[in-house]
Amino acid sequence: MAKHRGRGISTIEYPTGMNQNGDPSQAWVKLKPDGRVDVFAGTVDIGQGSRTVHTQIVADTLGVPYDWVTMDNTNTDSSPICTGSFASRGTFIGGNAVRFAAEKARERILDIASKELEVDASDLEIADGEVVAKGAPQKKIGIPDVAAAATWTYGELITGTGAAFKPYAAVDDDTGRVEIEPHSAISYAACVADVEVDDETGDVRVLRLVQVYDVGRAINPLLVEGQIEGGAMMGLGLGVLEAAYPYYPSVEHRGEQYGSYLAPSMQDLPEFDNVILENPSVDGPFGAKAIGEMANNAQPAAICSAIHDAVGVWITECPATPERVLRALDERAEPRRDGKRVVFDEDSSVRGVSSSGGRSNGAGFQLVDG
Amino acid sequence: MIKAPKGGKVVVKLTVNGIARDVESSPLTSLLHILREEVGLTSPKAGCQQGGCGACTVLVDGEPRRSCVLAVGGIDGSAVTTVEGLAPDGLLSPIQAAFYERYASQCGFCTPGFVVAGHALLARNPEPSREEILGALAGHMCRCTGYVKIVDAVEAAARGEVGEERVFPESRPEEPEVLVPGSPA
Amino acid sequence: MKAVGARLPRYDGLGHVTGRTAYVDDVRVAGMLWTKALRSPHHFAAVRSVDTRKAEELAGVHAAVTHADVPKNLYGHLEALGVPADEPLLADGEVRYKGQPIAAVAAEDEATALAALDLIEVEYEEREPFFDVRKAFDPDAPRIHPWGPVYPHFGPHDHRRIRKGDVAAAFDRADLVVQGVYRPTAIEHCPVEPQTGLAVPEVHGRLTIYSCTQAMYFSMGVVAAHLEWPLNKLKFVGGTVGGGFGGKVDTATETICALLAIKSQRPVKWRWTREEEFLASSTRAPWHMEIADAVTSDGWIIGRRMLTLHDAGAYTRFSSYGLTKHSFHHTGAYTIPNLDFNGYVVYTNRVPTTAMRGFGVTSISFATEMQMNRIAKVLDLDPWEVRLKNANRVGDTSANWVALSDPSTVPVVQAAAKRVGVELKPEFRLMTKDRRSGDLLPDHLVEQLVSTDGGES
Amino acid sequence: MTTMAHEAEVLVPLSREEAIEAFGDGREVTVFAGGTILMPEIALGRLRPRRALLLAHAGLGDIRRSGGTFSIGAAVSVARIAEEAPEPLAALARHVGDYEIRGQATIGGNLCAPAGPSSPRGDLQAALLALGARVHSAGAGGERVDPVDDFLAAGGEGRLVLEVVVEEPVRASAQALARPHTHAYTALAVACAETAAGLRIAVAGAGPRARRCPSVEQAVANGASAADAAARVLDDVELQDDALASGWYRGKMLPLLVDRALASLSAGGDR
Repeated sequence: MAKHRGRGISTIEYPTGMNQNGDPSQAWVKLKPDGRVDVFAGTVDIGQGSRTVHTQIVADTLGVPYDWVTMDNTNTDSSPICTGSFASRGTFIGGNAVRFAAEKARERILDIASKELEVDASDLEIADGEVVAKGAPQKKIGIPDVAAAATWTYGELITGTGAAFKPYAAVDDDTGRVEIEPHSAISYAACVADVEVDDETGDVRVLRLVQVYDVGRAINPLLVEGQIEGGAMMGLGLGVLEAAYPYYPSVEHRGEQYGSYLAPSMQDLPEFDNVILENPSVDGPFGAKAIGEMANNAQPAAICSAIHDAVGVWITECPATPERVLRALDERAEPRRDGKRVVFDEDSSVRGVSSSGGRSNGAGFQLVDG
Repeated sequence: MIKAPKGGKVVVKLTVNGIARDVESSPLTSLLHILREEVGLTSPKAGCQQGGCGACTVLVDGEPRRSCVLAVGGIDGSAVTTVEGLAPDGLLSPIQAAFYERYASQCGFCTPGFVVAGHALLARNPEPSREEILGALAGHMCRCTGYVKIVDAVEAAARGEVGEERVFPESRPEEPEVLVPGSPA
Repeated sequence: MKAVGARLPRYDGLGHVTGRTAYVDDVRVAGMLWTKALRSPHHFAAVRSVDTRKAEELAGVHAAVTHADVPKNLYGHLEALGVPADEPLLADGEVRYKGQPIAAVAAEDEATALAALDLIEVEYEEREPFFDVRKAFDPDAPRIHPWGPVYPHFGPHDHRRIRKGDVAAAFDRADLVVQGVYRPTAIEHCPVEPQTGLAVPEVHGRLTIYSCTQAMYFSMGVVAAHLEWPLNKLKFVGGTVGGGFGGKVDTATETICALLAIKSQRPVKWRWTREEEFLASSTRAPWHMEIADAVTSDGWIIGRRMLTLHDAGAYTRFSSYGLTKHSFHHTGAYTIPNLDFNGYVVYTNRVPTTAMRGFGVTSISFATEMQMNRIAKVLDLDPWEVRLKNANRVGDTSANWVALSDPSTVPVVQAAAKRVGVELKPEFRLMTKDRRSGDLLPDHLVEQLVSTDGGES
Repeated sequence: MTTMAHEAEVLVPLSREEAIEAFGDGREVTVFAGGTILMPEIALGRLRPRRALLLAHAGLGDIRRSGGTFSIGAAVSVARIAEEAPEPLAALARHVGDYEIRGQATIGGNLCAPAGPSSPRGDLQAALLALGARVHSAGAGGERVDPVDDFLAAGGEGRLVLEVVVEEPVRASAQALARPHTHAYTALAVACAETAAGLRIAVAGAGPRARRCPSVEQAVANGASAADAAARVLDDVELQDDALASGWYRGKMLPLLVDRALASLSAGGDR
């Protein structure tokens, strides 16, 4: 009767953007007469920080200070379409929309500046809110003056619109084959979980999570860490705590309050070690891929494998509740060996549970061993 | 004995963020409802109305309380403090500053409850251990941050490691819009 | 100073810590009514009649709606993608899960709205419910969905399938076949902000809808479809949401608020209780996955057969989308050249499932990674090495024949090993993600390369 | 006829006497102490009291101590119990809910708590049973003092709890099964107390109501080993499934917790 330590690992990949694409995001950018920037995009900030990330992307694309930029994502009258904040698409697709819009506005800024400086637009660059002639730093004009000139001299609005879109990827229903990439990018991650298992109570404590994420480019590392940590706690809940149906497939005894639905609390907090790898994407904003959704995918398998490492039982039905761990320790089930087949978890398979072996009058499931 | 006849109301005296108020209400009405719908302070959130998430937490006579399960008739004469009342206008309390600087807030919905509870913790225990922080805030639900940066922020505030965001910088013209970011109104 | 790459605080962070950020529930509009919904007490039942007259007569009640008030009641989230509609906004003739909305009322306050629900008369005829996806085709399984036990609209098939390479040959060649069953369960999204909507009638017949949706245009499309309205009659206001995690891709409150606002000509708010969130809101889907892998004794995975049962709950919502995404990623971060995948969306009498963080892939990440660790154990090999060996490489093709341009499986595994002080053998420590060659291009991996690389490799 | 929460007649007594008078025979009276259990029921419209009694200002919030005797007012908060009450009461109080809830919930409310819909309630009841607490209550027939065993058996119907009296035990110990999560509930609680009346052991959370464990007490009296005595606990309780744990798991854990509690007791008990 003791507590046992164990370690488990997992590696995952996750796509950016709606599966099979076809999910537009659009934006528009305009300059106020003093050069300050308004951005209109419909991307919803659900806490992931798209407002912050989009503001950073626009600031650097235009070459103006971050706090010159105002982000308006508040309504559908002023904002063009954004398919939504899901499918880990906010930074890549929503970010590309505001980036493209800012690039167009940047071209207009250079056009006006080139008239004011009498320098060809292609010989101009923008930094820190100023348009400067390449190789002639004394020849420059502030973007506030460019915007003023546009407004009061040329009677123009400096603006730009952007639309990020990848066409729908049809799938062959017979083979699942697609002809074009059904996503915008793919992010990768690896997770190492250290756990402690009490073989008397079956209680599992996650002690440490070491996680490596390739996010392409971290537009804001602080926000990326926020996704890694927040996602990991959700993955921990998935792995050891949470169940909407505690006796699934039964619907009995559902928790109707936080007291009886076991969402992770501060007291479940393991030690964290986050590593961000930057392997830039080709066409994401500043090389970004995505992080949001995948952040809760790696932990359950790492944790359940760590449980096996600790006490030698495979928990393959999540969450690994104390009861499931204790039952597994009682049963100590071994796989059935049949020739070269090594068959685990037979009792919970379709064949093991269904009265018809998953088939009736012609129709039915195609079993993996059938 | 205070009596509210069938369907009747009584006057409950509260001092909310330093301002004395006579609230006319059934004594059974929750403090959360009074603050949100009568007083017009929307920082306490109706996250669960079961006393379970902490998003409605406010200070009652200095102690953090779940305003959703607190019948207003039971706190007659009390002083109530919400996150709006933690610091003078334009200033942030250390715990607010730490939450802002350390990214202890993502969607922000749970933040006022955490901030108020953290503020109370530091008031009664200026140098809490990590265990004491977990013990004091464990009843607060945050689904976004994974709590890591929340604990960091409380520890930082306790150590006084907070920067100039304690004052809203005047140098930033967009700042007033930051005060009501993405306000649907 | 460059903004990109900087650890800048949140744009809206000061609003959050001062309590000034305004969420839907914080919007104040004069004359606002509160909504409550009558929900099914049964998992599965015929609804013989719904009578809201007494409720509408209760003092303080301004409007009640049932399916009869909805111009287009039956709706499918994926109709645009050719997925037929199967879910009513308000139950019509039958309820297929406990908590399904049947009618809704708008009243001066929540207590009055709740009291009004008691006055709605509904005649039910209970039916035997169904809950275990594995028994969907059993002869005695109750029929609960007009489409049958499973979603039948994957082109000509009643399941999503992946066919790649020659799986039979791979299983013949295999030294071992490792087979397991993986069942991650349903969880709640649990954002601290519950589903909340507010519909405000404007002049010229417009509606302003304050919404906590994760997708304003998507939800505006849902409301417009139910109302059969053009988009210019609607204005969605949102963009600031108290957590979503996928659950707020459902358009849970907006349409019913709109119907009640139109009927009462008053602003109408619906804020779900936490109990509704836990018992009546959509969940992450429970999954049942059976994997059989053909492996060689030196740790190559040369073929995979897989059966996935996706417990959709009572209606389709995004399930067929999620299962297709699941099928595209069912080899995880590895290259397995011979595949036979069959996935089914199975109906049960539980709350409809919906998108949640990692939709369709969280399940396969669990199954694949547990399977990888089991394979390593059965073969007595190092789980790090088995991963690196089978890792996606530049030029490899995915389950659906997409050439992978720049997969990072190798670098992330190496970085994780380094971080926890695991000494990899030189050939694995020095391995790159680059195009396969030499020992890392065994016969069984040639064809999946060639067929997309015009014979380059 | 449909009534609504805000239609209730609400009485806020300002003294013990007023509370007793206002409660009367208790018919159709709903008593609010901390409100942590009843206020959500009102918000959900499931509780629509005709008459409500708020105890907050009724002067029932004191702990009076004379020698080894603690008289704990019904409205004393669980937080104060955790600080000031004798073991095993204090130990179990520390497991209740979370910081804010402990500050609001009261011993009277915990004593009268009905079984929760999806998780146990009233985890202090085990400690009160172990301590042989006496419950002072008012209602039809006037004031009364009952052993907590009888009070719980009767379910507290028609009684207004005024105070709970416990004697400081010679030795005491407690064990609780709690999985950390937001707003945690105790899935299973065991309390042991050795008083002048002898050793009493009780369990909360195993079934709908807290229970004494006579079989275990008997076994200990007969000199059985802690492990053997603990195994008998399953004769004393009915095990239930709920959202937190199954009856099967509770059955596995209960002897373990009783064993640990007895072991800790013989080692001198909790301090």
